[in-house]
Amino acid sequence: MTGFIQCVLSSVTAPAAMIPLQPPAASTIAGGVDKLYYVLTGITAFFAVLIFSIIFYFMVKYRRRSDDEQAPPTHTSLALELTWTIIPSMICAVLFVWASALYVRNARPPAASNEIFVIGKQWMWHVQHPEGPREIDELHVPVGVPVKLTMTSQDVIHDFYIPAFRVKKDVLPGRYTSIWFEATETGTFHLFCAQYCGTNHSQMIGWVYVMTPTDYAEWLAGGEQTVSMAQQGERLFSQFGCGTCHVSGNNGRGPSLAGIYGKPEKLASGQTQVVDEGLIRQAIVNPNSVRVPGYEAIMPTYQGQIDEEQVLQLIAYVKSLGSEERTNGQ
Amino acid sequence: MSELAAHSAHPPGFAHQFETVAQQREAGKLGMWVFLVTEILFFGGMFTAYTVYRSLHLQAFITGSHLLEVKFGATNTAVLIVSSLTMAMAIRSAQTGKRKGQTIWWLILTMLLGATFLFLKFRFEWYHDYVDGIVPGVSWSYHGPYAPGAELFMCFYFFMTGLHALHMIVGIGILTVLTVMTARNKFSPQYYAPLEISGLYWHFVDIVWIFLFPLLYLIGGRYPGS
Amino acid sequence: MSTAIADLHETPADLGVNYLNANYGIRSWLLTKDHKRIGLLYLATITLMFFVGGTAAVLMRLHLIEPQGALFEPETYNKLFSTHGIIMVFFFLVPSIPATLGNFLIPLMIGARDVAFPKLNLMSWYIFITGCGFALYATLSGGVDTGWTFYPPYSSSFSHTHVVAVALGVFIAGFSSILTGLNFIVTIHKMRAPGMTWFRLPLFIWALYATSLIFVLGTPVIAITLFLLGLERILHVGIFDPAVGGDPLLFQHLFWFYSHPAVYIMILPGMGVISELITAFSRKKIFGYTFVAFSSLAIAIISFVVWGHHMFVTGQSIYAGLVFSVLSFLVAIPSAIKVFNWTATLYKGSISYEAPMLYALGFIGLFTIGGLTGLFLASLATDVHLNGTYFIVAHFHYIMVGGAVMAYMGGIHFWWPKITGRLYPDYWARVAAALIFIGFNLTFFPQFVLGYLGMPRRYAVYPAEFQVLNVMSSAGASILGIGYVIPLIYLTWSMRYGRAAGPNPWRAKGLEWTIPSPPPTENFEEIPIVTEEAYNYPTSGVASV
Amino acid sequence: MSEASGHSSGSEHVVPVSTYVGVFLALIGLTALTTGVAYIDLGRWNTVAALAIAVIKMLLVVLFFMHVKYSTGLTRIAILAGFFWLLIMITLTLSDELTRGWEIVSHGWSVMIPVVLRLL
Repeated sequence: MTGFIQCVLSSVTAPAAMIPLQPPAASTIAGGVDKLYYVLTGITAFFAVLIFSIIFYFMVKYRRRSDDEQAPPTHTSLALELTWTIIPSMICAVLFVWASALYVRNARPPAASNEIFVIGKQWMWHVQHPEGPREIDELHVPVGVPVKLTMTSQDVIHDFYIPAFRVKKDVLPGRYTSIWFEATETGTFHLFCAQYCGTNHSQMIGWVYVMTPTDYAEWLAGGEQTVSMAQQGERLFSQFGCGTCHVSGNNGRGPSLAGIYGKPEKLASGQTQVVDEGLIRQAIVNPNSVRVPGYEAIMPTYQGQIDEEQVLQLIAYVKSLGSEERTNGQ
Repeated sequence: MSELAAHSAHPPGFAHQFETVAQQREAGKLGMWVFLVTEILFFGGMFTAYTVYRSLHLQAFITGSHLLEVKFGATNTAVLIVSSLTMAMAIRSAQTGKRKGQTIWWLILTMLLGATFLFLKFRFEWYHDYVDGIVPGVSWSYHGPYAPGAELFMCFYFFMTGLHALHMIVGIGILTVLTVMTARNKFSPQYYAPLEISGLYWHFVDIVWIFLFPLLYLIGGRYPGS
Repeated sequence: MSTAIADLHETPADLGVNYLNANYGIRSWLLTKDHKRIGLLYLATITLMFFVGGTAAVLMRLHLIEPQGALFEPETYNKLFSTHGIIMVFFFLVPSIPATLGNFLIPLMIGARDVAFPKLNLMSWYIFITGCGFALYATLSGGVDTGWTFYPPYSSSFSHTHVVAVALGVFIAGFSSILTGLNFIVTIHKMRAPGMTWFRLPLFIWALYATSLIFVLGTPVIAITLFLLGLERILHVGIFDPAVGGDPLLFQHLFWFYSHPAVYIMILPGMGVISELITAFSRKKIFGYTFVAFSSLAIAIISFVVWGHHMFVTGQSIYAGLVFSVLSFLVAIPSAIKVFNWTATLYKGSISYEAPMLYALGFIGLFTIGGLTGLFLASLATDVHLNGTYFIVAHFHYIMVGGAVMAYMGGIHFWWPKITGRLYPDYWARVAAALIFIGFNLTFFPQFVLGYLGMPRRYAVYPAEFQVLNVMSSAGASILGIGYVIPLIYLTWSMRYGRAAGPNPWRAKGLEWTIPSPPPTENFEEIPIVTEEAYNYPTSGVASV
Repeated sequence: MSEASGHSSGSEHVVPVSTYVGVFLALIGLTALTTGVAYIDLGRWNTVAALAIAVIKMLLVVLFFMHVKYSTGLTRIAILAGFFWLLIMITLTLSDELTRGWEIVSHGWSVMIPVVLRLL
């Protein structure tokens, strides 16, 4: 309780500088979002002050002077009504276009992004770099390089939030979501879970370390784990016997996986889908739902036998098959 | 209450808050229609979920659908349609002031048809599903292709038909009350609003089934190779 | 009509035979079919729920004085904010104005003896307290920790608390909402007095009509959604569980299909109250009656197509996000129209500042801020940063507490003389109104800053740099708490000791002010014939309609 | 007994028995039809046919058994509102569920064009 009293005192006596008003802005996304935020704040302040001053003026000017005083009749005005319908509508239209364009830009990762994988589980963030290193509740990234995070959850819905970068996205079980950012300054920034996920939700936090590219390369090399995700995936591929059916060429009992990543694939359901992380994941946990025509529905589900981390490693392996085996095959 | 004396010769069932019998009647009907609108959205939540999953897992839903037997669905549809006719006839006979015995017989017939529906549903469908192990969460032993999606389909099958059956049971309860009221001469060609608005409810339950039948039993067709 | 009342300013020693003293005893209340008594039954119930939810809020704010948490384990804190949210939303705010003031006033305002279905009305209350019972049982026997949003798979498969009991309570209370809405719709359509055309209705009635539409069209969906959630939890089947191809976001869609319009269930009746208060205390006809009336309907309708703005960062499709964003901006327009029309009504008015008017002016200010900060959240790019932070908490408290609760308090004060026949001490009422306004702003304004800084909501512990703002917020909450207790005391006091109010202490317009306070059981000796529009000020000192 | 519509109590239109029986036969016929059609391979038109027949059956029940053909505009508005809101719920939910896989097609403002084109 003494802490409380001290705080009350300090919040009263301390200079305004003690109260932070702005989070650090440390990504290429932050600037644009902040600009929109300030314009919105300006609009809010303008209309709030406008309405407050008009009301205050009326309150004083038209205060009731005697108990029997009456007001003159009200005259309605279509012109006024239209004015305060149309002006807010136009402001809203401008805001919508601006905010949406910015959002779409912020949602689309540049083609040449570093990819890092994130798994949320109650109550920790598990991060895996393709080169091999893993970390918990920490994320090391290089400055000035676009980074794309592909995220999933092992249990409930989480949300990966880095305030300094102004990026946030729910992390869902059974699906991949992604965010991207390009850090603009080195330093240490908060990482929060922003979707309530149970008892220790508020402790599902961590730090993002933004490093110079050289420091980052050093850090990557310095980890104990030197086996890349694709290599780990390859190990799993043989461990689960995937290669028995998925052989290269068309003679296997399952379709060849070489070079399929990123290509559209026609499915037995009639739909055509691009083979991405989500589709490969689907093929592992619920194979029949994405069966390819010409192959029988014989693949068992691996749900329950394989965790999200291993799925990601297998995906990394399938992706790595892209160039190699295709050239071998040809 | 004194001013109520001014309205002389009120028929039975007239409530004090109304000014005229017509007002009361219209209020009752509007009330039931508004209630049915809430029912549309109540079932609608499930229909929305069903539509979403059906579009995401069409093949699995077809697989699940083929676990059901069309003959029971079709028979039950017919049973409900007959019951709608008898319900309409019950109201008509009250409306035209026929002998009350006639109204009672139409009502009893409607209830019997409702009971037939439930009997078919529970005895020949749900019970067999239980024995066959295609009841998610209770007895599930189906492991064919698309098993997870088919399980999702069966969830919807049981929730939707279960909710519908619950409405049928409530409907039969209401009909029982109406039968007793008719027997006690509560209704006349001037006052039969309870019959009328209960009829709306009964027809609504019929309509729900009219949609459930094709959505649950006939997805993706029943032709060979479907 | 004008013949009915002899002398309005006489203060009779006894209040005559009225709905309160027509008969006595607990049975006469528990079996009443009188809409006025049912309104009071709701008033008692939701006041209890308000203080239960409020206690949870005070404990939360006390806990957050220190970054590592001053009082509780995170588990307890999680239960506190869940209880606070569930009780306040489903058991206080949703029924607040409609079930108390709405029940009491709709028949009085439209010139009817009762609502269309009085028995159904009583049944709605019993359904409601059954729901309350489940919620309170769950709270007392260990609580629930899912947040008021019940998102699966946490709520269906992971939480070890009383999810089913609470969901059942909300499910049951939902039917009370549905039946109340149904009753109001039919009453407003079919029970209006002769001459009471749609465009002569008080705007409070328009607002409640719009609210009832949401009750009727939205509530069934939350009912079925919680029903599915309960079945998923009990039977361990997957409806929303991704393991069998279910989609947890589908729950969120169905949940917000109701729960976003539910925000307007809370604020629309408040807007109706404000239209009554502004006109009565400036003795002025409302500016732009038709615009205010139709904006209520517009809000009710548009509110159903904006729910996806709660899901911009949940993995919803970008395209759906764009659609929901533009629709969300759309709902701002009718709200803005209302604020401008209220302001214009004050122009050249004869404005007095009794407590209800203070609440009304406070409402306009706080609702304006609440509404404008909504633009930050309709804007996709800024929503990404602000979603799930304290900015959201601040925004919706400005709407729900700064808006809906202020209006509720204003309405209770305004119609208290009609309800009880007695006046409350205006001095204390003004003090309480001022305290609530100050305490509210101190509590919630710092939370906008906290949100922008990035502090996520629902955090039992938080980084130390957020402490100053949190302490400010907690200090404000204690003022706010005191502000809410004072009216409880003097209003209770006034029921016995307050001065007799007379039929129309504010010299306001409207049918409810033409009959004695408290009204007789049958409301009107003779059903009035309405010949003029609403708010037809200036009055001549004597109310005549 | 003559028709009761003349009564002051506002009793409504009495539907002739022949209408009821006609509607009933139509409903039974349509049930047979929808069942039969399911056994013919029409591709995706099977679903369309099943739903179209269900809608026709619903209309028959609503208009005749539920007397909407003889009722006020208010009743019709209420029913339409119910279905319209159901449509809102389904459409907007699907607008998310079915477009999640879509690529982000463009930068900047022009992103709105495909949205409008594809969703309208």
